[in-house]
Amino acid sequence: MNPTPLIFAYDHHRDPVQASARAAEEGLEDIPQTLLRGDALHWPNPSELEVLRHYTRLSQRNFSIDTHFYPLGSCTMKYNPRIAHEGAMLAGFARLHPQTPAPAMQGLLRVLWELQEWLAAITGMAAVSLTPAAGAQGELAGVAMIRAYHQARGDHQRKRMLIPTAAHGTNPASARMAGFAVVEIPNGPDGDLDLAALDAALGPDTAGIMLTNPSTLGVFERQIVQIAERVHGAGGLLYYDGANLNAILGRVRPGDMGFDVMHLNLHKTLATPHGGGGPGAGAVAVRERLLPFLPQPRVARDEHGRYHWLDAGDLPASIGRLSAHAGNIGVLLRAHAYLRRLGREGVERVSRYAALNANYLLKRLQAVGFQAAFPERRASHEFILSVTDLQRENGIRALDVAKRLLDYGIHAPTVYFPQLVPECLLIEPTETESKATLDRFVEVMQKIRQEALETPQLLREAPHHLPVGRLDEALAARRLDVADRA
Amino acid sequence: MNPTPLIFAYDHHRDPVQASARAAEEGLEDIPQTLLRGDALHWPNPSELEVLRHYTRLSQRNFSIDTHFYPLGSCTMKYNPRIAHEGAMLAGFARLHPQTPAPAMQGLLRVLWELQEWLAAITGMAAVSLTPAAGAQGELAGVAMIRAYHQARGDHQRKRMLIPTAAHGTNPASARMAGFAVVEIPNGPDGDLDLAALDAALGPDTAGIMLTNPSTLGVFERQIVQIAERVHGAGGLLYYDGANLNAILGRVRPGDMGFDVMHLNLHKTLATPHGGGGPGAGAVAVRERLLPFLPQPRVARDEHGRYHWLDAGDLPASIGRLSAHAGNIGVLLRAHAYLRRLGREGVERVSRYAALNANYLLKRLQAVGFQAAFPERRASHEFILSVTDLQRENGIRALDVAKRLLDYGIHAPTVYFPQLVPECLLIEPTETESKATLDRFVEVMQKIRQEALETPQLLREAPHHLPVGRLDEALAARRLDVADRA
Amino acid sequence: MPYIPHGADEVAQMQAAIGITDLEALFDEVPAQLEGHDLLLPAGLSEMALRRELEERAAANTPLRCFAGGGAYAHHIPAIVWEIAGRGEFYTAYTPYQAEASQGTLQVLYEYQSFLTRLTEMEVANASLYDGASALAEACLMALRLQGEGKAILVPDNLLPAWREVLHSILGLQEIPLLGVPYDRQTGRLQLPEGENDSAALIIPQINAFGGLEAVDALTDWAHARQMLAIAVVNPLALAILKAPGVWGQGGADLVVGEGQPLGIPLSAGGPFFGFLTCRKAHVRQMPGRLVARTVDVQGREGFCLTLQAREQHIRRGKATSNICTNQGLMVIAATIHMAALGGDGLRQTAVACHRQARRLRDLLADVPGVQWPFSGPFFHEFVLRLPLSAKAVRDTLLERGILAGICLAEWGMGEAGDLLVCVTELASDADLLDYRDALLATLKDLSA
Amino acid sequence: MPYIPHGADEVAQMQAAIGITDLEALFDEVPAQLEGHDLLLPAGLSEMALRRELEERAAANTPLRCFAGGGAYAHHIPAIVWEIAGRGEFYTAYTPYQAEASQGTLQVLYEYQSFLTRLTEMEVANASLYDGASALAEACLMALRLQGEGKAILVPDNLLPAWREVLHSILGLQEIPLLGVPYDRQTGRLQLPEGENDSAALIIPQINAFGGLEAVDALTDWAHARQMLAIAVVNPLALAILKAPGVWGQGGADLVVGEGQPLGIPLSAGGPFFGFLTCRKAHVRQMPGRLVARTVDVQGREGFCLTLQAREQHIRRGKATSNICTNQGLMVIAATIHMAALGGDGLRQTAVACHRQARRLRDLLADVPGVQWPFSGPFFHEFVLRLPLSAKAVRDTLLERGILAGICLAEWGMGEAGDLLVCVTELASDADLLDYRDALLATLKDLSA
Ligand SMILES: Cc1ncc(COP(=O)(O)O)c(C=O)c1O
Ligand SMILES: Cc1ncc(COP(=O)(O)O)c(C=O)c1O
Repeated sequence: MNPTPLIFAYDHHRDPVQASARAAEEGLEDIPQTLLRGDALHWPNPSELEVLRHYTRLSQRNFSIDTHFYPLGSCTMKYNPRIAHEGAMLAGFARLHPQTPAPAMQGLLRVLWELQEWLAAITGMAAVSLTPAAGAQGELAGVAMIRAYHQARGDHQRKRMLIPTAAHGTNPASARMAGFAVVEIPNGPDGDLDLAALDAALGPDTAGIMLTNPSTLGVFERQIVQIAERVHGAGGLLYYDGANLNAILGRVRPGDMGFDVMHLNLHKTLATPHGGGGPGAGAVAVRERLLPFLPQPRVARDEHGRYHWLDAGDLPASIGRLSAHAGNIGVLLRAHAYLRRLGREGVERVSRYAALNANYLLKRLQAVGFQAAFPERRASHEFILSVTDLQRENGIRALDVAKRLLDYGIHAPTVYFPQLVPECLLIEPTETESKATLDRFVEVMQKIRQEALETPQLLREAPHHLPVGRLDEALAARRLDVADRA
Repeated sequence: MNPTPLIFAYDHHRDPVQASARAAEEGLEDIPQTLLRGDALHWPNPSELEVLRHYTRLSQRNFSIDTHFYPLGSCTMKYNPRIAHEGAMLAGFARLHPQTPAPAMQGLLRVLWELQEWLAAITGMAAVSLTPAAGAQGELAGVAMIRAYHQARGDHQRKRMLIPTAAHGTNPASARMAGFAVVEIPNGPDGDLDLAALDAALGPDTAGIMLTNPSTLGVFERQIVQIAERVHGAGGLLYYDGANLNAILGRVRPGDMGFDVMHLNLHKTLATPHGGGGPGAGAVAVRERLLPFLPQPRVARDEHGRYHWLDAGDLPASIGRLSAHAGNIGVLLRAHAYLRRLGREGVERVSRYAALNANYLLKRLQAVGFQAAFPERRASHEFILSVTDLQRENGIRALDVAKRLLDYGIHAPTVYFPQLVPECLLIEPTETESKATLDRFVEVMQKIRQEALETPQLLREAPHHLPVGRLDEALAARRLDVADRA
Repeated sequence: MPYIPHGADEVAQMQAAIGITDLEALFDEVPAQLEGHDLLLPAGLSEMALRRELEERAAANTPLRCFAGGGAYAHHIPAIVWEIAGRGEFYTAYTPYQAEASQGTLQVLYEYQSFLTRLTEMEVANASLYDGASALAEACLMALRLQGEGKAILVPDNLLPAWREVLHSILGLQEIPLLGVPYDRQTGRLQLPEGENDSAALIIPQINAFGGLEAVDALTDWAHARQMLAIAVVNPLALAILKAPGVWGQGGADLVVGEGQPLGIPLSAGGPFFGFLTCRKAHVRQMPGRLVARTVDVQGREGFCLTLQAREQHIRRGKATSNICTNQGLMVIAATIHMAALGGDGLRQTAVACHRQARRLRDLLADVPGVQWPFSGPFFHEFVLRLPLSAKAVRDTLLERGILAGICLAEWGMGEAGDLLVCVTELASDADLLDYRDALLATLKDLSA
Repeated sequence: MPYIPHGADEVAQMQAAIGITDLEALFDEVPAQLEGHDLLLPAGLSEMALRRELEERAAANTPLRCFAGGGAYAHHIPAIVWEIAGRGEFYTAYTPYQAEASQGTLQVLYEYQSFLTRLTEMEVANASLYDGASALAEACLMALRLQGEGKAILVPDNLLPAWREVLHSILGLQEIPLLGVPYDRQTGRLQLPEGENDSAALIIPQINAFGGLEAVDALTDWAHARQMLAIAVVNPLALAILKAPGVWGQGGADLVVGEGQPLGIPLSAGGPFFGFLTCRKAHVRQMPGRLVARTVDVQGREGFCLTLQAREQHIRRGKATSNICTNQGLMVIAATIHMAALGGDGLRQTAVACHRQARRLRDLLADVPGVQWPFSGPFFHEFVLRLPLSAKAVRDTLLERGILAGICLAEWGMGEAGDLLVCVTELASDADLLDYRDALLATLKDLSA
């Protein structure tokens, strides 16, 4: 009953004077007229209450971890501890200018240094750079380091990056952005990589391979040791996409699996918030041989226990700088707080309970009739259902199931990823959800399954109980109304 | 579709051991067994995410200033500036123990001292005590001071407190709590006090009179100077209930109207939040002659500009202490921040725009057919409509209009207060609402009026679009389920 | 214009609708002589300048490690508590008179009532009073309504002095007799008054002003044997480990009050806190303050609303059970979230940690020469230390070392000049305890030199 | 178990449902030799201990009055901005792929896009990139897609050095030629390259690394005359008073990028910030990053959704316009609230206040002996001061007086040893400016003594 207008509706025209007319009286007369804004800015002038009310009400139109179960596969929507937010917003951190000399920011540098150390311990790698702003930037940094490594050895022909067909879109996009050609490697019917196809692809032009393990198919790649041997044997390096690290956190270290370089999504595994699309942090970790190439800046500790930045001067072989400063520090602070809170025991527990929740949910959903994509396999921290049976029966698609879930106050799982499993739902409950929440999810899914068979229209037209119904995305792209014009 | 269970539903039984069995192992063996809890506490053990999600979702089931227009008469639901919350929650304030010696809390004491000074300036009074926790406690302090004053003069027979029939319930309740008998004085048809009735009531047993001006009828008491003369002439004192101070803030000072003592509702006039029922702050201000009786503690400044508390030792004639510490300091900090932000000009503006909004709304609502209780009078910061016409027509009551407003996303005005106006709605928009919001309110009221005439059942069964429909209050009192038992 | 949204055109349109040309006309009913006084306020500040000033004022309060208690306790408050309590939907709502638009606040209050009845093992809890001390005054008035007016209240001499003052201020207005109950100088615990006594009620503080534990069973039975009501005054955190007043003695306490601050409320120099009051269902009609009940809506869906409002001033006016209207709602919301966030286990662990650290400090201080314990007997997380020098001098010196060492009993008009009331909570780490000991040692040495 | 809710019975039930008796069985597909390494992490902390540690670490960073800029600016952020942006519903939502359950985030992003297009006078804004510098790299890649690969980008030597480094890191991977454009040593402003040039685009920084204002109209026209695209790099706050890039020269800039931090984002030692990118509608299909569009639902109600997703990696994979996935969503939400809270008037007033205070400081410093201004010409809120001593020595000494005096150009490999880049924002009061002057005077005296 209360559509929310745009913020531009709130304009009390407090100050109708033309902007340019005021330049002199405001003390801008030292700036040449030609460099000044001519027209007034077409902006609203809402009152503080109007702003607060408008955005508070908009916030209520979101699903979020804090309000809803959010089993979005591949995204690790776990609880984001509030103490971490409180810590990161402390004035002592939040008001630090990036150009503050190191002696005046020892508190922060210590946090960052510890985080580097801890991430190295978790990944089984030699060293870490915290600067990438998200997973995809971590990937870019990682493959750039692979490139730099080969080039440093004069191995200039290694231009091809192997990537499983099931991989996340950022993997090929990052590889391309780093100047590589992409070779896709298929997976076998059990979800593991097709080793024959791998062998066929490997050669003197192989720069490396990008994998995540557990893979995006929700199962652990059992042949990882063999894959590593073969890729290394062919002179390539192994990149680990850390998106699924939650499945093995504190238990299996990518370094031990044979990976040479990886990123972590701190906004997944280390419980920093997603913020409606970011910011994330995509710290990269490497084995010894890639250490010289890590992006800068990094933090070092000297023999007196004082911390300082390492930058271009200290790191001559570095792939360089990926953003103007040292990365998403506020996110790093939150990740540090999370690790500090959990400690060693807590970190080890994460993967155990993430796996428990996923396997429990998988078993129960199978019991109520849903089809698993890999029924013979253990689920990792997530698993895939395919609703091709509903599609055959009644034309119900994964999207319809997803939209109907929203009606029951549950965020939809990831749909249509990985693209190679038809009509798939990728479900990741995370370790921070309770059995009661999982049971309710099963109950709702069972109800939806029944609706799909008996009243399919209900699903096709879902959602029914949200502020808007299903949106016309085709019209959106055609009209392309992407900004409200003054 | 998502009823919210009670928090008690979240129990993961982490620790089933009987509490008493653990005393020794926990280090409680120095406490005799007979003094220890026998049974385990029947409490939930939810996870942090469950707690956060539960209460976040509950919060969304509220109307509030931050989300809805809230024209609740007599309550001054104005914008509560967020900067004041931020300030009050600063560790330097929030972590102060009340027994901190004054030299270690000069920052706070300065704030409190300034607030005392500013409230004296605003009210036109000689001195202020900030300690009362809310309006009603301010009233109690005020009438207690009137009592102390008469007693100090040996004037022991003054046992009767005059109070207009239209007054807020706390006025007679406070007078009774302070040991006075209450004499009700009626208002005339124009809303002003019935002077003849006043004269008849005045006598040697008159302790004083409690008034608010503008009165609870939403109009300014024009005879206030005469009333003050007569009450003072009879040896009584005048108490000003500050609930309506917003109407005259920065313009008319109660001290100048002849009042001897008053409270301010900082949670109304000075924009501190209501918090779903408190905390408030009911600072009291007095003329010179009541100064010795002010409740303690108060803050004083010495000649070196250092601040200290005045307590029982310093204030021998004080009516004493009303709570264990110095009142609702966190609320006082917020009020101080508000005054500091507005400053003199801003404070003067408040009443002007509060009156503008109220009179505009009154005129527009009259234009769409609603009946004003005092059509010949200016509205103060609020005004009364009476829907007896709708009642006669279709049996629609003020309550039905109120409930239907909720359906349109507008909080209901105060209904059935003051009790003497039948089927009344007491409407107070406050100065922080925009013309657009008032116009929407008029539009909705007009629609509801039409519904009342055409589809009255819609109103009688309202609300329709909230998490619950009209609640059975009779059943609530009969069953009296006021606690969920373990 | 801070916080006022009106643009010039809008004001003009609104004036036209009213039929005026100047805002001053809106005040034409106000006698002219009442207006136009100079308002002695400073000029307004931008939010930016205000924030800076607030931070400067906050920084002008010395940060101290807190070993003071006396009715206000430094505890850890989980980050989620004020994160949620500060949400606009709770923070800026009014008292939930419009139930359907206030189900959030109402359900929280109902949960709060449920928590408090479980904690105290009583049947009804109201939705808060101003603070512990004023809640005790209300409980006394309630006891008098139940027992008949004119009777006296027995007030322990080892009740916190500020609380005794509040009783005198509030009950004194109705000339209610307050009779002191002495305490034993060896133990600090109450001595049962001898002989006849037809007072209305006995107040039983658990813990008392010295942190000591009273023989609550015997005191309750003593009161009941004399047809008095037993009014328990309790620390809600302590009830995680101490016997609930509902089961004190044979019949249990009749009324239970206390200061809610230990349940998630910042110290904030003494307020806002909140007072709680629980009782038996039989007495509910004499209860002051708001009550929330569970009920159903027209469709039979569960919901919550205020109930028994006829006890309250807005209905009953002069005959209400109290004058209270605005209470401490938001504090209760925070306390409810706090209780949930700690959970039963966490609450108990916190209470245990407080007591354990208090015992540790006591043990450490045993090494400090000249220090004594004036009172024997069990205590909870707070105890009196008798110093060989003025406690005030010692406390003030320790401030310079960043420690608030406790409360000087002499400033309360109790005990001896050397008596310091020391409280330890879970916030104090082992290192803090050692620092306290070392600082005390050094200070005693300096001051006696 | 922090943050894991499972009770022992529940675990047992879940194991039974799975058909296992030990959680270890869940990992039976993992080769045994990969497990069981010792995890070198410290033990966990309670939230209480963590808060204390966080506060200690924060306090170990010296509070300084900030006169440093160089792409990161200290501004007042209204209290409501992070109050709202920090609400769980925004803070803990994912990218709004499920549009119907994300209308809050989506509408905010749409409003953000609208604000940015109005500010820059362009037609399309994406929903953020990582930061200003990486956004510039993306803009260059976009320009190359539009102009044909193999061409060069003209990169001003007076662009912030970190930004130049980022261009080299990112564009270097595809071996894209970057050609420097020199600046005039007298004015610090760009010198137009002479002769032929078939580069893809010219980057035009307004303001440049010295705080100076460029002749943007001429630069834009120069680029267009040579069939190059003009890529504007702007400070969004400055655009409240400076000419919008959409109207630079005859045709306006083609791509506009910048660092969004001045719009309500805490400095936070350099991040998270966000990069913005706006362009003309004609070029939208080459744009990297997310885009939100207004559309309607099945009932014709207005709503918002992501659009043109086929440009993005999750659809187009290796052929996407960028690899970006997670962007800086929450920063954009905060920036939108910030822009709304300031409003058009407030944004302008802030920009004016920054510049006014910067001029004041410059005027005050004119009194300081030995101080010079190496660059003539107009500037916005930031300027270079040439000191008679090492700027580094002066800056480090001023730290002890609680002042971050600026950025040493020498540390950037620019300018001379005495050059200090000084920025003044609205946060600096007149008293702060005097303190700066006095502290500088004293320091120069001390250091030359
Ligand atoms: C498997 C996988 N890889 C990479 C990414 C990219 O990470 P980011 O979004 O942090 O750039 C994601 C994110 O969804 C992912 O799920
Ligand atoms: C006219 C009037 N007087 C007194 C009061 C009591 O104030 P408080 O609720 O702060 O105790 C109110 C509160 O609603 C009121 O409206």
